[in-house]
Amino acid sequence: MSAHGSIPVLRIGSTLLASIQVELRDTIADAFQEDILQTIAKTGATGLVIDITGLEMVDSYVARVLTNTGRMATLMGTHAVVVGMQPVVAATLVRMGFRMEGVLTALNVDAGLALVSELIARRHGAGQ
Amino acid sequence: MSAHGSIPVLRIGSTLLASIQVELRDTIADAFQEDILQTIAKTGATGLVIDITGLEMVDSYVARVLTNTGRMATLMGTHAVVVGMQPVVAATLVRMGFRMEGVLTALNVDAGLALVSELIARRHGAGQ
Amino acid sequence: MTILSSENLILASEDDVMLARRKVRLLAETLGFDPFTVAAITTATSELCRNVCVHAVKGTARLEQIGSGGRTGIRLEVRDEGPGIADIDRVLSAGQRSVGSLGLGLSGSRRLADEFRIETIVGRGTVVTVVKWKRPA
Amino acid sequence: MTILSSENLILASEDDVMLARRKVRLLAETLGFDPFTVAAITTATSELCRNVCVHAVKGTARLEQIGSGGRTGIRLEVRDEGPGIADIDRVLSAGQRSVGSLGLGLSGSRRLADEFRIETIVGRGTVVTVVKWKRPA
Ligand SMILES: Nc1ncnc2c1ncn2[C@@H]1O[C@H](COP(=O)(O)OP(=O)(O)O)[C@@H](O)[C@H]1O
Ligand SMILES: Nc1ncnc2c1ncn2[C@@H]1O[C@H](COP(=O)(O)OP(=O)(O)O)[C@@H](O)[C@H]1O
Repeated sequence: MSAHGSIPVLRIGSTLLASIQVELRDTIADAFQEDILQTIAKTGATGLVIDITGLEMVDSYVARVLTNTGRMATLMGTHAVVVGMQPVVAATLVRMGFRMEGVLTALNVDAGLALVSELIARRHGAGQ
Repeated sequence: MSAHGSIPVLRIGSTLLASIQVELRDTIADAFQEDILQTIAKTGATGLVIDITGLEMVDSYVARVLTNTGRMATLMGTHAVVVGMQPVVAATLVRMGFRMEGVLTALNVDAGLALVSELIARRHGAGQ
Repeated sequence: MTILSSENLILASEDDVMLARRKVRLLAETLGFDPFTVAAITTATSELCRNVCVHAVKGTARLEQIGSGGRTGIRLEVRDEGPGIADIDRVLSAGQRSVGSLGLGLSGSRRLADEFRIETIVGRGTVVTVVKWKRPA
Repeated sequence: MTILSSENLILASEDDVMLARRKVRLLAETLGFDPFTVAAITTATSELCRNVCVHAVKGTARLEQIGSGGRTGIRLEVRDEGPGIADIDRVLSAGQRSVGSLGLGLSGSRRLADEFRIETIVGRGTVVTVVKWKRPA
């Protein structure tokens, strides 16, 4: 499955995994955001993991798109996690004054998928 | 393991413990921040405890570096806690108008390590 | 201060912005900047060049390698003849008070740069200059 | 007010800033200041001396032990011939409203000191004086 030509989106159980592997230009970032929301609605995905391991630079525009995508997914009822932020990206965003509020983060795809399934399970009262 | 020559960094399970024991000069504070982030990425550490028990003075520059390090680690997906702030340091920073927002605190290393494992466990649903 | 190399860039499209930040990254890496400093100057470049395309439609950038007292640096001057910025003080103080505020492009670039200068005249245009020095090893 | 001792310090590097705050701490401890007051004057010293190195490249400090009406105090005057501060009112009001604001050096030093004075002329330089009195036992 692919939400947007250049950003592969996999479905793993009821979770979508979007891997951003190339530098995002603004228009593609916007298209990605909208496509992902549509895919969530279409597939009924209860989890969304956005992997940005491949990004060596995230400026305030892309950071805002990512954060907002997470918030939008949350509004729709999907658990969203941004994973794999590089040290230089985290340092640059914080130094700029950016706060990625309202979105969960995890170290890598595995940790992100685990977090999402845990959140889904907890919601559905699994294990109780 | 050592993130920076003068600041020992231990690994305890999946948590990094950085003990700042000498007065930090600005350039060392910056290097410490970047080294810690790289160490998190390299080791996949899910927790970070920064121990400042040894600091008798923390000015706004160092306070900002510490707070930002915690925020950066959080963006990367790691739980960060600053521990051991001396009474005189806490009093001085608050009197200056400083707010250490976005970072958790604990009384000492033990409490900090416990808090981090609790946060990690809660995330992964341990104990259910 | 000596200018060791200089290159002029056109800024009129998203592609130009992408090219500008790639050129800046390449120069910084070639000069041996550490990864955090590379990210800082590349990100500031992205912010400033995007602003030109978004707010002034088009403009130019001059990318220079500079030297001063044994230090090596990169200077980027981004220039447009767009609408200018009326409330520059407010724009530059963004992210100081507010949590999760919008518009961190200019204020964030200032925080990322070692030196930052902005000249803007409403109705005439804007020139922003940032300098980033290579850190001593 | 009597000046009981006086020492001049050069401020041109990080090492000078470290030395200045060590000297202030030592003087405050020697005079029997309580730990909270020691931390206050040491921290203000750090802020003001760093500002000189960062914003004015270099300057000087005078560290004095002073007495007045039976009280003992420390006075630190930090002086530079740097660019001065244009928007001093805004700088001094930092951290009043703001959450997590940047730039608490000057406003914070004012809050930590018992007496605070700043003279600054754009293009000429800045002189900041802080006084901290020993608390009665
Ligand atoms: N080159 C420019 N020409 C005209 N206006 C600009 C320019 N750059 C920035 N601005 C104005 O300053 C504001 C803040 O810019 P910035 O800090 O980059 O944040 P953002 O662009 O995300 O709003 C913009 O909304 C715009 O009004
Ligand atoms: N000695 C000085 N000379 C020139 N400018 C200064 C000096 N001290 C402070 N400033 C200016 O005042 C601003 C606020 O200073 P300060 O409150 O110490 O916070 P910070 O240095 O963290 O920004 C600085 O950013 C700088 O522009």
